[in-house]
This record gives sequence, C-alpha cells and structure tokens, in this order.
Amino acid sequence: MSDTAQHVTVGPSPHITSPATCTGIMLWVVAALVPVSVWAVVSMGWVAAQLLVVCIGTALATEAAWSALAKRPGTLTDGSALVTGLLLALSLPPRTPWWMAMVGALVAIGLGKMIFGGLGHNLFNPALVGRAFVTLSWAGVLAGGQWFKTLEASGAGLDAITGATRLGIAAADRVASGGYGFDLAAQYRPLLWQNLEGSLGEISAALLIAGGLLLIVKGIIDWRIPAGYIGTVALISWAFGSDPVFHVLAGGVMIGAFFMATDYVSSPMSKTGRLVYGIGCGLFNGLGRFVGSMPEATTYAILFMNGLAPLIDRMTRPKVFGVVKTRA
Amino acid sequence: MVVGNARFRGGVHPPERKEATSGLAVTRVPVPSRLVIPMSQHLGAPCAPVVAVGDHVRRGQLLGDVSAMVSAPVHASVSGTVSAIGPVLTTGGTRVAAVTIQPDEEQDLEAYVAVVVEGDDRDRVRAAGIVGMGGATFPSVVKLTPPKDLAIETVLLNGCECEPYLTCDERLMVESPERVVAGAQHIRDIVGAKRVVIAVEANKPAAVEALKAHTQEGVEIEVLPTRYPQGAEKQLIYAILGKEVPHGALPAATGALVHNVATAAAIADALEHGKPLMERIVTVTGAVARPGNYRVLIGTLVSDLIEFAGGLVGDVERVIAGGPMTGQALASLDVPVTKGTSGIVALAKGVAARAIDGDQPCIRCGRCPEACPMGLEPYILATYSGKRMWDAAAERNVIDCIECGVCSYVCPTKRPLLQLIRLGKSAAMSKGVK
Amino acid sequence: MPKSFRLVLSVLVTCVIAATGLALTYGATAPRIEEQKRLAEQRSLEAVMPGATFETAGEADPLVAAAETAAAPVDFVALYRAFSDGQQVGWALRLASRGYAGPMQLVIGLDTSGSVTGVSILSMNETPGLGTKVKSEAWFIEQAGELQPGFTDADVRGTMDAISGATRSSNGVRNGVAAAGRIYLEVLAGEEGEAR
Amino acid sequence: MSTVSQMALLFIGAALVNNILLTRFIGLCPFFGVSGNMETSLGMSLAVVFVMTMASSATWVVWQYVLEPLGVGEFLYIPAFILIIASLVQFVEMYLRKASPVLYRAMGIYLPLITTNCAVLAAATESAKPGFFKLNIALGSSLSLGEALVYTLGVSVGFGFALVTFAALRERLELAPVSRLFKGTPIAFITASLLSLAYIGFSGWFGL
Amino acid sequence: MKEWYAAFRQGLSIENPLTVLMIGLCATLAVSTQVQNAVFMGFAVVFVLTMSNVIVSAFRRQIPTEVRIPIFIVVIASFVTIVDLSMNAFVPGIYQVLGIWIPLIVVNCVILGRAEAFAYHNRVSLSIADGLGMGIGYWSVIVLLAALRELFGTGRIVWFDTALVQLPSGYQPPGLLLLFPGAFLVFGFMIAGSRWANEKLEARKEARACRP
Repeated sequence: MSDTAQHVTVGPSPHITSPATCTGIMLWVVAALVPVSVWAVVSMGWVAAQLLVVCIGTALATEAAWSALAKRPGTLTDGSALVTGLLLALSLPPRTPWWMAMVGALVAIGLGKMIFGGLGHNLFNPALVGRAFVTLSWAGVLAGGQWFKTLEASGAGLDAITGATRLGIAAADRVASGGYGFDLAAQYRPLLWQNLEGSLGEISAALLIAGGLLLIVKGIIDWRIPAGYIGTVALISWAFGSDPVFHVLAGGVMIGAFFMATDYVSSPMSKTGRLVYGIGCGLFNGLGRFVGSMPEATTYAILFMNGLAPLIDRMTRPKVFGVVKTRA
Repeated sequence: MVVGNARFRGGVHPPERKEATSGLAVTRVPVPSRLVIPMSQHLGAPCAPVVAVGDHVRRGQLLGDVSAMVSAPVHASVSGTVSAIGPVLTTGGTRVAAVTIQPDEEQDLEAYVAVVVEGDDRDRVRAAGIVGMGGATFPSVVKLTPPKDLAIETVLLNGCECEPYLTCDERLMVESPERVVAGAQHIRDIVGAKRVVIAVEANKPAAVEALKAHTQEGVEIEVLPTRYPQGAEKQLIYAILGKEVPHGALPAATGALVHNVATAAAIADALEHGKPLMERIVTVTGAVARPGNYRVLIGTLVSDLIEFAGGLVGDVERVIAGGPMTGQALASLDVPVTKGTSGIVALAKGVAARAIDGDQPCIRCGRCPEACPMGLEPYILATYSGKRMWDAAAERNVIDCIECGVCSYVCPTKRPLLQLIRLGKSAAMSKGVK
Repeated sequence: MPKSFRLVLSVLVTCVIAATGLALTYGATAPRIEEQKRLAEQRSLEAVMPGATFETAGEADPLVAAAETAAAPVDFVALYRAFSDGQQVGWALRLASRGYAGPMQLVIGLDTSGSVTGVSILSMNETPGLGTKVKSEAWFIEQAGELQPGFTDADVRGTMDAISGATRSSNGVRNGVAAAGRIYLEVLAGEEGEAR
Repeated sequence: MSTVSQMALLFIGAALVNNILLTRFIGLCPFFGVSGNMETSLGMSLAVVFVMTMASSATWVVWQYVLEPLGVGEFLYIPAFILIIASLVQFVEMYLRKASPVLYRAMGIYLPLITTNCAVLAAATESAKPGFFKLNIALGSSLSLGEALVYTLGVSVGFGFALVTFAALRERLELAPVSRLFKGTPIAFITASLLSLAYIGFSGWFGL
Repeated sequence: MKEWYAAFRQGLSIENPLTVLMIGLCATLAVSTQVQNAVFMGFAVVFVLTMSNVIVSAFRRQIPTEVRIPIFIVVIASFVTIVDLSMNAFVPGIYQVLGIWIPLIVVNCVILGRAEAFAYHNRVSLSIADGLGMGIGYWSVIVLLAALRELFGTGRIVWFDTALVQLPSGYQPPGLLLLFPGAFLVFGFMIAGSRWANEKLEARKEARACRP
C-alpha cells in the first residue's frame, strides 16, 4: 500500500491536458514555412540562405541575451524567436545587406517583443516591427534598385521586369497612365510558382497557400483571418477595376494573411473579432495599394490592425452564459 | 440511434478512454477488512455520529445525522463493530470525522435495515442519505424541494457521463435501466413535472438501447453529441431545453431539474424498498491490472479497491478520485470511497498533466475562450487573479466559472488557468459578489 | 458691485495693456517681416536667373488666369517676367506643389526657348534630413537643367531621377517642374512670339 | 467651392493621414495622461470632438468678422483665440451642468483640461487663420466655414480614435511584465512609437 | 542667493518639466528633428516662461485671485505673440519650420503651471530663477532629443548649413529616427535612460550616506 503511494503526486484538476504545446505550435508554423524558404534558397541562391541564417541567428541571440540580462528564465525553446526570425527573413528582399538584416532581427525581438515583457505581451507583430524599421530606415538602400536587380540571370522569363517589383511597376503605371504596362493575367504563373522579385517569402504564392492551409487544417490558425484578409483585398481590387487574382497573389498579401496577421499574440481572441480583424487588414492593405503612395501596404495594414486588436477584443467579448446583455 | 444536434457553446472532446471498462459488467468487491465511513460525504453540514466505539451496527443502520436542511445522513454499509471514531483523510484532501467499522465474518449483503420514516417521499429520500452521485454530492432532497415560486416542468436525468475514462453510469443504465426510469418517474411525481428526459451521450449506444427498451409513458431519451462538459447542469439544460440558467439564479429558474442517473436509481431503491445509500458503482481504470466497474461498499479504502483491481501498473503519476477533468488527485490511497466517488483513475506518467514550474506566458491563442462553456475568458481571469486584481476578475464574471477545467485542458502553454480562476472566484465570493 | 467691477477692470486693463504692447511690437516688426519676405523672394528669383530684373504679372494679366489653368493640379502663385538690359529674357514662375508634408513653394526660371534656367525652393515643410534632401542634394534640382526646350511631363519623369528615400518630396519638385513645362507650352510660348 | 469628395478627403486627411496625435504630436498631454483608462479616454474623446468643433467655428467667425476687418489679426490672434477657447469651455461647462447632467457626467471633468489642450488651439488656428492650414488639398488660401468644420471634425475624430486605441493597448500593457526601467511612461512612448509606425502606412493616401 | 540657486536648480533636474513631470511634450517631439530648430524653440519657451513669470510675480498683489487664470493667459499669449513676430522678422527660415508650434507655446502647460504654482506666490528674483531653471531644463531636454535624432538619423548635426558633428561616412543613418515614430522611440529611451541614471545617482548617494 505505502509503496504505491510513493509514486503518486497530487495536482489540481484537470489531470489531463491536450497535446498542444507552445513549442509544438511554433514548430508547425516553421514547418509550414520550410517549403517556401527552401524554394527561395533554391531559386534565389545563397544570398537567400545567408539572409535566413542572419535573421534567425540574430533573433535567437537577441532573445537569449535579453533573457540573460533581464535575469528571466530563458525562453529560447518555445520557438517563438525562431518563427520571428524566419518571418522577418521571408519579408525582406534577398539582397538585403547582412547588417541591415541583423538590425532588423534585433529590433524585431528587442523592440517588438522583449521590451514588452517577452512572448505573449508584445502588442505588435515583432517580425513586422523589424521589417518596418528596416524598410523605413534604409528605404534608399533597399529600394535603390541594386538589391533587386541581378536576378534576371536565373531567367524565369522575367527579363522585362527588373529593378522593381511587379507591384511597384503596376502601381507606377496606374498612376502614370491609368492602365497597366503589362498583362496582369500573364503574371499568375510566376507569382504562383517562382517570383524572383520582392522578398524571399514572395517566391511562391502556391507554397504559402499550401503552408497556410496546413496550419488551418491543423487547427493552429483560424481561417477567419486569412479568409477575411484575402477576400477583402480581392474585393477592393475588383472595386478599383483591377485584377483581383493578380493583387491577391502579388506582394505580401499571402504571407501577411496566413503567417503575419495570424500571429496569436497581436491578433484578437474571439472568432468575430478575428473576422473583423482580417477584413480590416485586407481593407487597409487593399486601399493602401490603390490610394496610397507605397506599392505595398501589407506591413502597415497589419501593424495598424495589431494596434486595433485590443479594441476589437473589447468590442467582441464573448457572451457570458446566462448573462442577459445589458448596456455596459 | 439518432444523435440530436442539441449542444452547448464551447467544450472539448478529450480522448474518451472508456473502451477499457465500458463493456465490463459490474462486479462486487468483497467486504474489506475495515471500512471507514466519513460523516460528511455531502455538501453541507457534517453529520454527528450516533454510535459509539464498540457498538455493533447492522448493515443499513444509521451511523450519523444532523438536523440541518442541507445535509444527508450516513448509514453503515456492512454489519460489524465500530472500532474507532475520529478524523480521517478523505478524497478531498481534508480530514473529517469518520466511523471505522470492523466487519463481521458473516455478511449478508442482500439484507439491510430498511429506512422507516413518517412523512412524504421527500423525507424518505433524505432519510436514505441520498446525494448527487455524479460527484457534486449535493443532498438530493434539497433539489427536490425547489422554491415555491419556481414551477418545475421538466426533469432531466443526466446520463451523459462526459468525463473521460468513467463508465459507472453507463453500466448502470445498461444493467439496470428499469431502476433509472423508475427513479425518474419518482422524481417527476415528487416535483410535479410534466416531462422526463434522460440525456445520454452518443458514445453509449448500449445504454440508449437498454433505456429505450424500458421507456415508459412520458419518459424521453435524448442522445447528445459527445462533448465535455455535456453533463454540467447548466450546459445540459441548455442543450436539451435551449434555455440559459440566468446569472445568479438557480437552475430551477428554467423550469428544469437535473439529477444524475445513479441518483435516480438510488431514489427508486429508497422509495420502493427503503434502502439507504450504502454502495455505489465505481469505475477503476487507467494504469491498473484489472480495470473494471465495481460495486463498492461506501467506506472501502481506495487502496483495497486498487488491490482488488490487481494493483497499479507501471509508472503511475497520479491517482484520481472521480474523472480526470474534475476529480481530485489523491495524496494518499488510504482514503475511503464515498457516495460521490464515481471512479478511481490511475494516470501513468505521460498521460497525466505535468505540473509546470514558473509563470507561463499566455500566447493569446484563443483556445480557452473558445472552449469555455460559460462564455468566459479564462486567460484574462487567470491573469487578473495572478495579479490579485480581484475586482477586475469579478467584473469579468469570474463567479460564473463552473470549474470544468476545459481551459486548463486546452492551454498550449499549460498555464494553471483553473487553479488561478478558483482563487479569483473565491476572492469574489468572499467579497459577496453575486 | 465694486468687487466684480474690480475683477472686470483688472482683466480689461491687462487686455488693453497687452493689446497696446502687441500693436507696438507689430508696428516695429511688420516692415521687417515684409522686407524679409521680399528679400527671400528676390533671392530665389535671382537664384533661378542670375542678373535679371523681374516684373510681377498683375492679377489682370490674361496670362495669369491661363497659367493657373495650365498649372493644375499644381497651384499657381505668381508669374514674373525677367528682363536683362531691357530685353525680356524669360519668365519666373512661383508654384506651390504637394510634397510629403504640405505644399512646397517653388520658383522656376524659364528662358524664352522654354528651357529651365533654375529651380529654387522658397519654402517647404518636408522632414528635415529626409525630404529636405531635395534642397541639400544639389544634383537633384540640377537635373532640371538637362530638360530640352518644350519638355513634357513624360520628359520630366524620364530626366529627373528621384532621391531614394525621399520619393514623395522629389515628386513634389518634379510635378512643379512639369507644371512649368505645361505653362510654357500652353501659355508662355505664345507670348514669346508676341514679345519678338 | 468644394465637392463632397473633397470634403471626404479633408476628413480622412485630418483624421488618419495627418493624425494629430500620432503624426503631428499635437495634444499629447492627454494622450499620455488619460489613456490609462478606457472610460476616461472615451469621455475625453467625446469632450474634445465637442469642444474642438465649437472652438473652430468660433475662432473662424471671430477672425473673419472681427480680427481681419480690424486689421489686428496678425498680432492679436494668439491671445484672442486662446481666450475664446477658454471662455467657450467655461460656458459649455456651465451649460452642460444645467442642461444635460448625463453629458456633464460623461465629459464634465475633462472640460477644464481641454482649455490647455494644444490640439484645440491648433485646430482652431489652422481652420481660422490663413497660412496655417497645411493639408495637401487645394482649397484656396483660407478655409470656408464648412471646410473648417469638416477639417476640425476630422482632427477631433482622429484624436479620439487614436486616444481610444491607445487606451485599449495600454490596458494590455498594464498586465505585461515590462522590465522595471521601461515600466510606465517609457513603454507607453515605445507603444506610441509602434502605433505611429502603423500610421506611416497612411502617408500619401489620396495624395494627402 | 542660496534660495535663488535652489529655485533655479529645481527645474534642471528634480522637477524637470519634460522627463519628470511629462508636460509640454508636444513641441518637444515635433520640432526635435533638427538641433537648430530645437534650439530656437527652446529659446522661445525660455523667453516666454521667464517673462511671464516676471510679470505675474511683479503684479501678483494686483492680480485678483478670481480672474488670475485669464490674466495669466493674456500675459503668456502676449509674450508668445512677441516671440512670434520677432522670429518672423529676424529668423524667417526657422519661423517657417516651427509654424504652428510658436502659437502653441501658449498652451504649453509648463508656462501656465509655473505662473500659477510659483510666480504667483514668490518674489520677482526667485521667479526669474524658477523661469530660467525650468526653461533651461526644458531647453536641454529638447536639444538633447534633437541632437540624438539628428545625429543618428542623418549622421551629422547641422547648424545653418554647416556640419558641426559628422559621423564616419560608413554610417548608414536609419531615417526612421527622423520620422514621427522615431520621436516617440528616442524619447521613450531617453526617459528610461534618465531613470537609470537617477537610480545610479541615488544608489551612490545612499552609499555615501551610509559611510561613517
């Protein structure tokens, strides 16, 4: 009797838990992004690999260093810094100078997350904070052309467009002449399978969609955010008389909708809230493309909706069982 | 079998793990060498012993009682000699007064001292010491006496048994459906209801069949989808009747009265045969050599019960009294089975939840508010409680928590959500928050 | 009531003293403010066409209304005729074009053939260090000198490269230059014929 | 003369693109002062929309019919405008206390604070005195009363929106284990920085 | 004299209007993109603060309590107008850049606050000390913030077209510091920095006090 008692421990109910763990979730996100990353390296070459290594390495190092300095238990194993570093790398153009990528990762983890108290407390998506910091700080270096050019050698039938992204050219053409200088429908294929302009993560919309669907099927992300997001972008493109398919596939919409906007910490909690939030992201991303001055608005659209998330949470609190709704 | 789509909001579906015992007929556990019968096996005032050390008692004889309204008397489950009266450890981890009985060599478990009382059926239910056998152990007579201004229209019998592992109610419904139905009819007659609905989860087809074979006029069987906590009173009422129990009100406010199937059967026995509550079916399962459904005398020690089931197997981390979602982990196995002990579940390492050190962050994944059957936001309630922001927690309805544990179950960072919420809830209660 | 009277009186006295003091200050500074404005304008006019003298085209001048139409969406502010040794050598245009943070006041000199003789930025609200590069990085404005006579909007876009990181400020200047081109083609080129 | 679409642009330009708090830094005292609590920031926002609109119309009228005709505007506009706003706030407070206790309870205590809120003076000056309006919309050298009203409404709604957003963010910040050095004001500034980072996305919308 | 110095000192560190009291923020953040602008803005505030303190203090016996606030406002607004007109006349370039911020000095809470809290209750000489102390405290914070933003945001500090300080040419300045998020960001870090410095100072003081 007494020997059985020895290996018995007590603890509060419930005594069983679901198999989901934080690290597990993060690793699934990483897994969903692996095909895109590998394909980016294969297509773009070692510059892409270098960017991935620098971003992830710096992100992990920053997290570890901060935890050590703040004398808090290390949180490296939860995998969130890995995801942030990976997403940051995927959101940058392949020829981003290494020091810039490093600063981006440092800012993403330091300013985007750790300063707020670490995982779970950041108000904005850390990877996007890092990306916004880098792109705004060194817009000249990044957009000056030298980092985008040179990829035509790999020849994917893109010789016509070098030096700027398709989206940028589409926007410039629209401003100049009210039309497009190239056939948008002809861009579906490269955008889906191998798009050598823009950032690493824009290499293949198809792989991003596959990864996103995997996460939805695994119950890791809520379909409402990407659905609301992509649907709204398509709707706005259509309303502005443009090609919805092109606009959904081009630029950061896919990676934004499936991987950036769905970041748990900086998105709303309730289902309704998530739908509203997804639609909001799509609205500002879509509008930004047509009425804004920047060809790409994904980063700011999501950051803006991150800012609104607590407000959305407040307004979409679940109805408490048995409580009749009264004006609060 | 038609599964209704009636359901409640939220909930989870943990692995059922009922297959080990669901097909096993109930067998009787032999009389152990001693029985420890606590004086408080119910919610409410504890009983005072009416026997003294050295007294010889007969099976069914009254051991303790108290005059309070919310209470239930305790009876001897065997014939024997009172060897001690004093505090003992119970499954709840507290020490309560108990009467220890040394059983006689010769036992006739078919015979007992029948309860004889003046008065109506309610008095008889009380005298038989019947309490809610689903685990809540609320004295049944109190439930059978709803406030005068509330008319009871429907009696709901809870045969959901939504807790994983447990099969005691299922076996009862399969083996003695007529007692369940009879109990339901008694309850209906006592409270003057029109309708009786017996709710069973879809994972118990045999029970549904058995009940249907004994269905009487005015007794409906409703098959519900399998989802935890389907058997929680408010959730059950909502699933069947579509009515929400108003915040701060009794469930009876919806015109429904919920009793466990085992309680109903016990009420039938009490009213028809004057049989006091002396034994119950306990599912012993998990990491034990011979899992099964056992008819156990109240007062049998868990250690004796596990020994009868072949002992613990392998590396056991926790032994639970009740189901794994709401039951209590036992610090010692030398505690008696009581009226509310529906199961003894031994959880092996790896199956049992791990206690995690330190402050785990909430990653705002949204799983807990989605799972909460009460529409609460466990993550924020737990955070408020952890920061001792009691008012903020109260403002967000911490008091409505039914402690079902789904939030802790689904949390990927394994925050002790329920534990923290309980803190906030008790703080709110002590401040008189309604 | 004497109390409230005292209160009102004290406020009134303060106001009167303050108003008088301010009126005096204004009287003292107003001429200088005007002078400064004139000087600034003069300096920028000279910057775009050194050595010339300028004559402002009045409200009644038919060219003004026509230039206003041709300039849109850029705002037309003023038109000056430039003379050297009694001969008209060109025009200067003062335009307000949208930059990143509000309108930028540009002065653009055109010779009689329609070439840009110079561009100067009279005032702007651009971000110091970023948008203000359109002024501090001289090569940017000097690009306007490469435009051929009779240039069009497309020529401006093709000739003048934007400063990276200050695209919208650059566009403000480029749109101003393009507007000057339009004004020349639609309005001034005609006057040139008459002047001869 | 201005069309409906121009008015819409004026509103968006004032509320989002040139958000008075996050892109122009005007009126930051209440932004950091009262944003700790949701209820207060809602009350404050309401009061600001109310007072700002009234103040701008008042200063517009005074400029157009008093200061400008008398030729004293250039050197008296600052004292005149601030006195108008201060007395307006006084009157509003007295009126509300009598006429609408509900509204007074909602925003009464914020009214005195608004007198010294630079956002109100800024919006009033920009809509009344020529030369201060800096939005990239061609609207002539000075605003009409209607334009001034739309502009002020845009400014104040943008103010309120940013304030309420920030209050909601700060409620979450309250629960976060921010390191000691950054707890309180510094982290509020950093949050404001990231929120204004998001507003950069609006720059150049509709060419504003 | 000691009293005078104490009043002066207060504004510099102990009650610095910006980092400790957190008032008068708006202009600080807005004009701090360039040291040059910040210097003039700071001067404008020092001038208005000191002069209004002087006037309020000199006439403190004549100003009735009931209407003191309107009178303070008129006094402050007058000095602001003087600054407004003078800057327009003498430094038109700077005046252009500062724009709305000059009239907004009126509602800088520091100024009304000092008139109300200090000048109205103290003699003229002390009020001057208070005004100067507070003003210089404000001035130094705004200039420091501008210096940080300009130096790291553009790689150099420029004073009327002359570079005073220049970082090595390899430095790629993050332009974000010049944009509006940069103002909040740098100021947030400045407050954290001053907090850190204060803590160190306190710790040292304590250590000294503990020594026998």
